[in-house]
Amino acid sequence: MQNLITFIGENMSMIYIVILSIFVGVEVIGKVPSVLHTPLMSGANAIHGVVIIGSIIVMLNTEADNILLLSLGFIAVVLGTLNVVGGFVVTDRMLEMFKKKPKKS
Amino acid sequence: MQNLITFIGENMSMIYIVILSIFVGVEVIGKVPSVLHTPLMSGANAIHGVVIIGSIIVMLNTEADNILLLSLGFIAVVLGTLNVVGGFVVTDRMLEMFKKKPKKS
Amino acid sequence: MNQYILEIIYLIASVTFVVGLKMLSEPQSARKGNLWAAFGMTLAIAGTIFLYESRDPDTHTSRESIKLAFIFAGIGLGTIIGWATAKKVKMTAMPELVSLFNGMGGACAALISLLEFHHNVGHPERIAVIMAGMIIGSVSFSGSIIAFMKLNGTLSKSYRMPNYNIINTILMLVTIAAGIYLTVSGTDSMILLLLVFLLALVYGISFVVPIGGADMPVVISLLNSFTGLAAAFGGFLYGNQVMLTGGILVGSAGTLLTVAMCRAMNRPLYSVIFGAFGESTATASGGQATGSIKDISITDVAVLMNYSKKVVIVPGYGLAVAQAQHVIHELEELLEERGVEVKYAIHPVAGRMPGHMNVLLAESNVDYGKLAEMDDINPEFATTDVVLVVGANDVVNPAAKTDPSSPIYGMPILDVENAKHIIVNKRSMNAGYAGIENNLFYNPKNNMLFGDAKEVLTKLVAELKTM
Amino acid sequence: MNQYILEIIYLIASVTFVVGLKMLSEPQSARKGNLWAAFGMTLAIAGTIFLYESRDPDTHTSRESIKLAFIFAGIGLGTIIGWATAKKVKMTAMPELVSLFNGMGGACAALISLLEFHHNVGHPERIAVIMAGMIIGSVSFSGSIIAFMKLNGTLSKSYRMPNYNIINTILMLVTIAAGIYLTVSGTDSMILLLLVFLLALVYGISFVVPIGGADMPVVISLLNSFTGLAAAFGGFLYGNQVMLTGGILVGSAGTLLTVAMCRAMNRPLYSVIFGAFGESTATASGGQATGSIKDISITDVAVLMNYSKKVVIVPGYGLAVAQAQHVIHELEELLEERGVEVKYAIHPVAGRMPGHMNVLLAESNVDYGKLAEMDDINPEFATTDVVLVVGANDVVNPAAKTDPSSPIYGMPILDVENAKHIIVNKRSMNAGYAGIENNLFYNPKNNMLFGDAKEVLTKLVAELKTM
Ligand SMILES: NC(=O)c1ccc[n+]([C@@H]2O[C@H](COP(=O)([O-])OP(=O)(O)OC[C@H]3O[C@@H](n4cnc5c(N)ncnc54)[C@H](OP(=O)(O)O)[C@@H]3O)[C@@H](O)[C@H]2O)c1
Ligand SMILES: NC(=O)c1ccc[n+]([C@@H]2O[C@H](COP(=O)([O-])OP(=O)(O)OC[C@H]3O[C@@H](n4cnc5c(N)ncnc54)[C@H](OP(=O)(O)O)[C@@H]3O)[C@@H](O)[C@H]2O)c1
Repeated sequence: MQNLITFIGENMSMIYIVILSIFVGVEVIGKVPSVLHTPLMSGANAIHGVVIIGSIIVMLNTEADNILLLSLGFIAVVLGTLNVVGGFVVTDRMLEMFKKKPKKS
Repeated sequence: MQNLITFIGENMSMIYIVILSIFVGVEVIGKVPSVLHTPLMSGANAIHGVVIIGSIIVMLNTEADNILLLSLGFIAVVLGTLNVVGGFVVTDRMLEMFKKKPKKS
Repeated sequence: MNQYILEIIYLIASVTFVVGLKMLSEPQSARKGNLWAAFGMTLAIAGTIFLYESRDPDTHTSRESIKLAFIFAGIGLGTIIGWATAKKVKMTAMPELVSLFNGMGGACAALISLLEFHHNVGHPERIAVIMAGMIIGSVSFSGSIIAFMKLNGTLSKSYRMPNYNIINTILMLVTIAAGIYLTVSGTDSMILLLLVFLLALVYGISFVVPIGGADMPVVISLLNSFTGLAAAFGGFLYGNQVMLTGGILVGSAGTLLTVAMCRAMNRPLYSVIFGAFGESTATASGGQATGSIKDISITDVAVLMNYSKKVVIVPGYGLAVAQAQHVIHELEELLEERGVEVKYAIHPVAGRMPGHMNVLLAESNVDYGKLAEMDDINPEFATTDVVLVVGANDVVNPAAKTDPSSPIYGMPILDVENAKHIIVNKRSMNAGYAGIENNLFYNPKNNMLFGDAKEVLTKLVAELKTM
Repeated sequence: MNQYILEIIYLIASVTFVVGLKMLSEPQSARKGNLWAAFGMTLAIAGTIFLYESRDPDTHTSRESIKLAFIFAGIGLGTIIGWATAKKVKMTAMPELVSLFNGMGGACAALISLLEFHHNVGHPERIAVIMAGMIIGSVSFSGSIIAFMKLNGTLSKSYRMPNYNIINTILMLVTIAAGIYLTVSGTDSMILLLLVFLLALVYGISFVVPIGGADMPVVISLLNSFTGLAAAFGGFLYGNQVMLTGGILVGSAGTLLTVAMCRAMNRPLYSVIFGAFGESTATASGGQATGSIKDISITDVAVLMNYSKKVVIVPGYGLAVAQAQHVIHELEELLEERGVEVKYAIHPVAGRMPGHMNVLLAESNVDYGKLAEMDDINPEFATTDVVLVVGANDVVNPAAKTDPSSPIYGMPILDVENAKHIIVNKRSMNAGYAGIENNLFYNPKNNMLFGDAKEVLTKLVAELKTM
């Protein structure tokens, strides 16, 4: 119990950021029209590709001669990039189609 | 410039909290029906009464024999309490009236 | 350890603030939201009193009984006064009370800054935060007091110096400059500090004084978000996250609310603050008002109503001014007894604050089910026999629909013109809040019933009783 | 200093994520929102490559050219493949692609955790975070791949072991227990680590396999928020705020979106995950279907349409299955040439993913103005001569309105019954997604045009051309 409280206390800012982000995430979505569900999902999908930053950090922190780690990190970077680039591009293509006529809102 | 960047960097968590809180504040209000403008204003008014915590901290941190500071702090505590208690009570009274019939939404 | 528990308490309080605000913005949950926020606040205050420890090694936190006595005495006193005032005040005086409480919060923030100044000299970043808190808190304080006095009638006119906008801007800049000077120079001058404090107070006064009394709800909302900001600066100073989140939340929500209020009355914010539309354009627009107006006698109105099937009452600012909410309720009950269907048509910005009419009519115990919102009642006017407009003007002005040059053009209005008969009660042909003519009065269907709302309605009720 | 600049870049990126998501949820701004988020992401990635420095004194950050080469090669390769796949894929295959990309993100998170494990042994709180990231990332990875295979048809059936819900729950608990063991025991065992990894992968598979293909959009949305969570754990591990905010944002927005999707199809989330409504209740409900069904020949349909004033086409899942979007467009153009007014009625959950019909018809260049949303088209059916239902079933099932015991009761439907003639094209009398009978087919106004949508429509177009 004591440990838990200390842990929470020490990471308070992080916890605030997490809780506020949850609120923002929930509120920001609010009432999406259901046609936008798929593009929104796809856009959100691209955003969690931010995990690629973790793979870059892994690589920057390993020794330059550890080829095994570098190769695995390389794979992680490729996977993350796929998530980011593919995600944003496919979302853009979807949304392009919803734009044919300005009339539609 | 360098100072500014250092300052910002050192207070990054605070800045995140501020920015996320701004988003939450804006989103949470969203589309309030205009009948609720006054109670909402009044409720928000009560919430900023949280400034009373500052006046309590001032008092806890002064010497016990500094009567001038204590008196001024006392005034601050009274003012802050007025804001908090008056704010919440008046909001509650306003909202009570909007409740007469459940039919109303 | 205690410090960490306190931080967790603060976290919980912050969450209740967010959730409370969210709930406050929806009618079903509003009241509970207020209670949640109050609960979180109580937690945070109690936690601070018992668990707070300064993290700064130079300051020493202690809990001598004299200090605790002072604190509890302050809280006790504030609670008694605040509770009693809030409970006793009349419904119609609530906006001014909100303004007063807001001013208290601003004063509290300013006072904290004053007290923290001396022993933080030498830390420019802290002095900057202290200055910001003090200036904003003071402006909020004095501005709120002026708004309070305007609303309760102590200060009924809006005084305007020539070029007051320029003078105000200069005053503001001087205040800020003095604050910056204190920050960067690092001087520990109490006199200078008090000077900045004074300047900020004066600015608060000169900021609100020129604004018309009718715009006070918007001003209060703005000052409300100022106080939020001041509280947030306090949070920065102490590294206190509940003050920070609470303050910023109110600051941002309050700003949005201010904008929403302006939008509901179809006026941009800058014209509320800098403009003079209430006065300068008065009866300027609307020169197209032509035709003749018809008077009607109280007896005729009584007859007309007595034999109607459906009567809709449109209350406005004049009803509040005349304090006629009880008589109108009596009239409504009398008509209902005679088998007439009576409803109230509530325009969202009727009166001088949002929800004004709801609050006013609730005070005289009008059944909530009889209050119809604009969108619900508008289609019903076509089947209405008599519309009785009591002290309303702008909210039934057809210029909002027909005249693009009108300052209220675009604001949705109550479509009273669709009813069979229209009766308008007001004291004269004077304009309402927007200061423009109203063509409705020249409508062939329309009859004017001049006089103070309370007097006229009292006579009307008496007349009806004889029938 | 560099570190601070990087933090500011991260802050900017976080803000673009929030703003981007916000804009993505409104049709007018959606596309720009996506670009904003992409811009922020690019900033954050570039900033990390050039400015990142570890804050942990034990780890040494360096930028030897071989490392940079690996990084840039990875990014280059990923960009080329990702871009090309996303650009080349057919519109109808987009949902499975989203699933695939989501899986990549999950795999990336899991891989990071695998690599970080070894040198963090001894810091239980870090190992806990690493375990959480690895398990969630792996589940998301293998689950997404299964969802991908289900959607593209590689894995068309849903295999169900008896008591699969219990087995799955046990599997999940074992995985978590193993993760906790690694955390608290502090062992540095690569084998155990790989075992947890494997368990999580297996759980991901066994979690998705029993769920029907039609529920995949909901599952993908859920796995999407899982990956968000995994990214957020990465953010915890590195104290990296952009990973944290980005991940949490997607996690919470994704969860809400999952719920919203379920709500749009009128099904609770738990029944998607644990329930088997697609299979078990198949044709159970709806025993009240009585009366006879009428067939109609292609020639008759052609004549009927040719002499109509207004035809409304209701596309459904069957249209997508038959890949008949181009023929239907041809039919529409032919009718328009002959002076018939043609519109498409788009139900919000027609097909198998939200917006499915919009995407499908956009692919064959149908004019966007011809697509009418449910609320807009419903009043128009009364003036419609012929409704052509192509491969739709549930979205025109009157049981949603009339039969409270029906699983789709309460879902808004297209009121095709108000039209003069109804023609339904499908291959058999089989049920649709919800697995229930459709009384519409027994409606006296209704005629069945059996056959594969593409074949039937092709013949219909040919027939029409001869007239
Ligand atoms: N609700 C809000 O939040 C809010 C806030 C600020 C401003 N406003 C603005 O206020 C206006 C509200 O419209 P409204 O129609 O309610 O009021 P209004 O347009 O201001 O008109 C009120 C009318 O009441 C009459 N009146 C005054 N005292 C009276 C008395 N004792 N007995 C009978 N009549 C009396 C006045 O005419 P005589 O002098 O001839 O009697 C006046 O024309 C809108 O323009 C709105 O934008 C609203
Ligand atoms: N849009 C979404 O987000 C989403 C996601 C998941 C689930 N759903 C659910 O999916 C359903 C959508 O309704 P819907 O009306 O579009 O589809 P549906 O109710 O699933 O019916 C599709 C019909 O198409 C027919 N069909 C299949 N292949 C065909 C072909 N090649 N040619 C002609 N007809 C063919 C089938 O009948 P035969 O076998 O007799 O031909 C079937 O009855 C709703 O229940 C919805 O809740 C929607």
